[in-house]
Amino acid sequence: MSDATLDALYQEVILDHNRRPRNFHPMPAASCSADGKNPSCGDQLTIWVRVDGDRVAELSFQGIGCAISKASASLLTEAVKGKTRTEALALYETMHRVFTGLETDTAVLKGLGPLRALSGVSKFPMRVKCASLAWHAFKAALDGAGTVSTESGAPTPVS
Amino acid sequence: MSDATLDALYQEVILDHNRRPRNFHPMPAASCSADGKNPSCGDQLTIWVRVDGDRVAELSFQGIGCAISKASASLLTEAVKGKTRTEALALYETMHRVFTGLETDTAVLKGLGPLRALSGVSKFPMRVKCASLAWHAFKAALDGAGTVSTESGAPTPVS
Amino acid sequence: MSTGPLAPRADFPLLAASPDLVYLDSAATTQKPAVVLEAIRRYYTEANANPHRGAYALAAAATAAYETARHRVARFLGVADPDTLLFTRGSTEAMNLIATAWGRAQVGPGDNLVVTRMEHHANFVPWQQLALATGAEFRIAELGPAGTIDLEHLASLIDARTKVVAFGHVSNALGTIHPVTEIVRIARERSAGGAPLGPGLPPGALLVCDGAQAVPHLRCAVDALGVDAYAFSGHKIGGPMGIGGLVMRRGILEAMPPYQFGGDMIEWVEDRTSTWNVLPHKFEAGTPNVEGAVGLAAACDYVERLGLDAIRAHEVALTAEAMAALGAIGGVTLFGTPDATTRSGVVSFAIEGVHPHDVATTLDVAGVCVRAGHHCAQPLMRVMGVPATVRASFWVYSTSDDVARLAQAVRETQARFA
Amino acid sequence: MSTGPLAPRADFPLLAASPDLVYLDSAATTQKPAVVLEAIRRYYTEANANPHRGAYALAAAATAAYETARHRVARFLGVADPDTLLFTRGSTEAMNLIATAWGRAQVGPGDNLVVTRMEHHANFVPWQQLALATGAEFRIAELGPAGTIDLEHLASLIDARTKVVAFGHVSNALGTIHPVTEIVRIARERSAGGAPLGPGLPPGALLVCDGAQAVPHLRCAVDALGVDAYAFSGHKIGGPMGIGGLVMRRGILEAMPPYQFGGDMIEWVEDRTSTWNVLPHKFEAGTPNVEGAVGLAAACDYVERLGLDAIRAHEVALTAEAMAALGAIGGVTLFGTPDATTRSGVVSFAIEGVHPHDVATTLDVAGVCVRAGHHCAQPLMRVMGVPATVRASFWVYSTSDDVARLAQAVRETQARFA
Ligand SMILES: Cc1ncc(COP(=O)(O)O)c(C=O)c1O
Ligand SMILES: Cc1ncc(COP(=O)(O)O)c(C=O)c1O
Repeated sequence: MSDATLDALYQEVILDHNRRPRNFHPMPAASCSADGKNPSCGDQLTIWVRVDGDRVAELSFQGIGCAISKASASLLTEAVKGKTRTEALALYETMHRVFTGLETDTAVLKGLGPLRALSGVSKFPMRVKCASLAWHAFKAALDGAGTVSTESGAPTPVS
Repeated sequence: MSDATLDALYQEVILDHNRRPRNFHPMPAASCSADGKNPSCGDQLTIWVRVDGDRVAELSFQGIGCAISKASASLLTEAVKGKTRTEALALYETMHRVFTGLETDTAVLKGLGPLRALSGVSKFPMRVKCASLAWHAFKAALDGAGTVSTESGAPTPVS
Repeated sequence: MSTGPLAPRADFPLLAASPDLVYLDSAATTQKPAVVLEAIRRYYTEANANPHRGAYALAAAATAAYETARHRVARFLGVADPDTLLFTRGSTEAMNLIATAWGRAQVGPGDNLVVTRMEHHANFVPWQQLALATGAEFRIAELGPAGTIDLEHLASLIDARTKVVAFGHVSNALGTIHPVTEIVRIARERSAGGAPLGPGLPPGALLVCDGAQAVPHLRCAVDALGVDAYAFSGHKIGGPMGIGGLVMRRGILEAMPPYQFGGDMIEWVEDRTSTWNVLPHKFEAGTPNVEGAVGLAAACDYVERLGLDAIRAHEVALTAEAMAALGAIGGVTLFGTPDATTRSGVVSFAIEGVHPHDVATTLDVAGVCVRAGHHCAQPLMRVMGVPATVRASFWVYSTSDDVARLAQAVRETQARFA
Repeated sequence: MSTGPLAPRADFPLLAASPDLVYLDSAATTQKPAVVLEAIRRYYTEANANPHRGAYALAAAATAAYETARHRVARFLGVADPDTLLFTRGSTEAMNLIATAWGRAQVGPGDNLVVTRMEHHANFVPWQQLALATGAEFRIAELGPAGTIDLEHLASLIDARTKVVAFGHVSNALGTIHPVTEIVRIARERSAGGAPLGPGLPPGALLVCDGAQAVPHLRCAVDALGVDAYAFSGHKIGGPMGIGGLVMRRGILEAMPPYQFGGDMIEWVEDRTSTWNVLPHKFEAGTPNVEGAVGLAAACDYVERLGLDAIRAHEVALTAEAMAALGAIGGVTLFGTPDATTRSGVVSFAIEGVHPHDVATTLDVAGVCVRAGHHCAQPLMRVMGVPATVRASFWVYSTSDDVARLAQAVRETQARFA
């Protein structure tokens, strides 16, 4: 594995969101929230969502985790904001394909904007669950599930 | 392994005692008796001993088992008869050395008489316990132990 | 009529090194193809690390090797959901896993556990001891004619309080292939008055099938068999020792308490309590036997390349030959069903007047390895009225020559003991 | 100051094939010397059969291979009576064997079980769950200064109702070598009011020592340690995966009920009850992992040839170097005792502002394999106040170059995340 692959994982966008996570605070007025846990890493985060009609109006998160999981959560809170529920769930699906390297359509990848920075994780199978943790938690919040553990929903056979 | 080794195991003496075991009957007047079991073979035999003062006056046995265990029991009942307790126990020790190939002193081997036919077993480690079953039972009878299982007292690490 | 080897002898280093050896104890353990030994060596040379635990590439390779092996073995066994395939040391541990984790939680006084007279100790003693420990009743389905289980008697033992029906797929002592579908139907019907085995699962008894002697010889579509649990051993199918598995319904595994505790199987360990990882990890505490899994997967590849239908045809032919050859010798008694097509490659027999252990030793000196003993089936030997039998068993490397050498050695043995 | 490899890299096929790889995760699992792989191949080529069961010469060879391996490993561990060495899958199974077979029979409400804060989940969760299952109290001895166990606190937890005191020999998370003799003295004294462990045995608690991290690094004279049970894993000492062992006092093993039921461990199987085989077979149900035992014995040969004193000196030197090199980097925190002579070859650390998993990934790309995580010691991580640490661990093939590459990669990681 080369330094270039590592550069692709830890892109400046990721490092920046790791250093200064956006929307990093609790949200008392949230419509729903969920905890995400990654037992084998010790990562834990909470994601809060304020839904307004059919739209995801606002998101925030807090927790501890590696750069990948923190940046992924931070990017999520910005990217999903303002989307309809359907759009948000479609993006959740897309991101899973991105993390696992299944999304190869360059048009789709380009359309992701800053989220595309997370695609570098697909070369690191052991880190996929770091990237997907916040997304699992977001979906769990929308579904009213409360808690989610990456050991369960992991999209790769490698949990 | 050669046919000669097999001939040494199944000597005519052995085959004869297998076909026509001597002293093959219960002994109502016995002073003591013991059961010998060899669970992994399914062998089971009972040995009866009549002690007269310090002497082993008479022995008999019954049971099911392979040619080696039957011949060994049959030969035992003849060889031990008339010996003192001390002589009998010394013979028990000698026979263990014979079965496991540790007894190499030709004078001792010659002194064994027909029992020497049992020395062929030392080349067959998995059969040593067949040869020693009756001897264990005989000792258990003298000791008043009642039952003995070759899985326990086996003289080789290979039980 | 002559049957050559299905797999070249050269594929098996031990057989290649001993060209005169007639190995007829494959039901105890098979010889290993070179590809399995090579897979083990390759794993340790290219991918060895502790799986599931490291973030580095080598650990990812070890994890992939282990989980890919699980997928491979699951596919071989016709198991759609690989997470319901737990790796164990072998069939024995698989049965004990069920008896400990499921049994201790589910079985109590007034319940009963049903096994058959033909079970291997591994599928007999765990249930006998579970019954003794929980106060349940232990019931044994007796034999029908010629090496079969009496299905009517079996049916009569099963009721709404039956918690386990444990039966073999193929008998290791007699080679009988049991009618699993029929047994499942009977057991489901008779135990239907019991509680469901779990949400969305059938009611009644847990149906446990011991596949140790089936997996090497038959196409075992485990999902399609309709049982709740299926056990097997890797070393009986060309794989390494120390690996085997248990396939069990997801709903039951998820509801069941764990079996062993330690690394990998936990989610969170608090001071007072713990929570468990998802399947299959919940049931695999500690560093797994990656080598074993990789070797077993290579064995599955090898066997599938030979073809399970070809293996079956090969073994039926050899079994028929052996039964004919031995049956033609006066003083030889054959045990089990007379029809080679209803048995796997196992022929159990006795020679009048010669104890099985003497037979095994004499045959051994003639270069023919057979097993003499109770075959870990003392309850069966007892009702058969024999202390032991001689058993010859075949696998892919066995040939008509082996059968001829066996028959010849049997005749020589008779001559020696005449 | 420069420490070369104690064992040539060429001895280890994986390391030989990847000359640039810096493998610093030997505490998770070691790389395997070629002699171990060769012993496995040789076993399958020359002696493979099901041991204990066959009367033929090949089966005798397999039995001899297995039992000779047991003798070899016992000698390596300073165990005089080889029959008190049971082969298990590894340390995890060893602990679970005790908790299941001995614990379920011996522990009840009002009793208590004592562990330490530093235990691996394998020596923590089985006792926690045994306590929950039996109504016993579960007690945790807390930490003293810098990576030690507070022995006074430990003493205060032990009393006449203490049934088990479970402690590690060496911590896998911090490398601390615990004062086993001192712990044994304290535990015997404090629990002396309890019932004897068996005829002729000391009274009080069962002293269970987890030797998984000690056996590869220290001369472990197990009989002389004075504990009642000692567990270890073969894969951490150059042996294959899937094998390890439990040493336990004969009197306790003989009085204990069996652990798993099946072939080899029985004496007689009657319809309603069974009796058990003698030690060690009573605790080894089913076909044993002969390959694993043979491989482990070869690993013991290899390690003894290197010399345990030489291994110890080698690891102390590397640990001191690593602590010096990493300690000199600003922003790096070292965990555990500051004295390299009181720890095994394990260095746990953190880099300020960089999560351990990001450290592990960055180091991996630089060719340095380290472990990041909770090291199966969540209860310890919790009181240390960290979610995870980075751990570098050494064995016989590690060198000063490896340490230098580690330190360099740590500096590069800091630069990337600055
Ligand atoms: C201290 C300690 N105990 C127990 C274990 C468990 O060993 P295994 O996973 O080989 O069963 C390990 C290793 O993982 C360990 O480091
Ligand atoms: C029918 C049957 N069940 C169970 C077993 C036990 O398998 P293992 O010894 O591999 O655990 C065997 C083989 O010994 C067997 O033949």
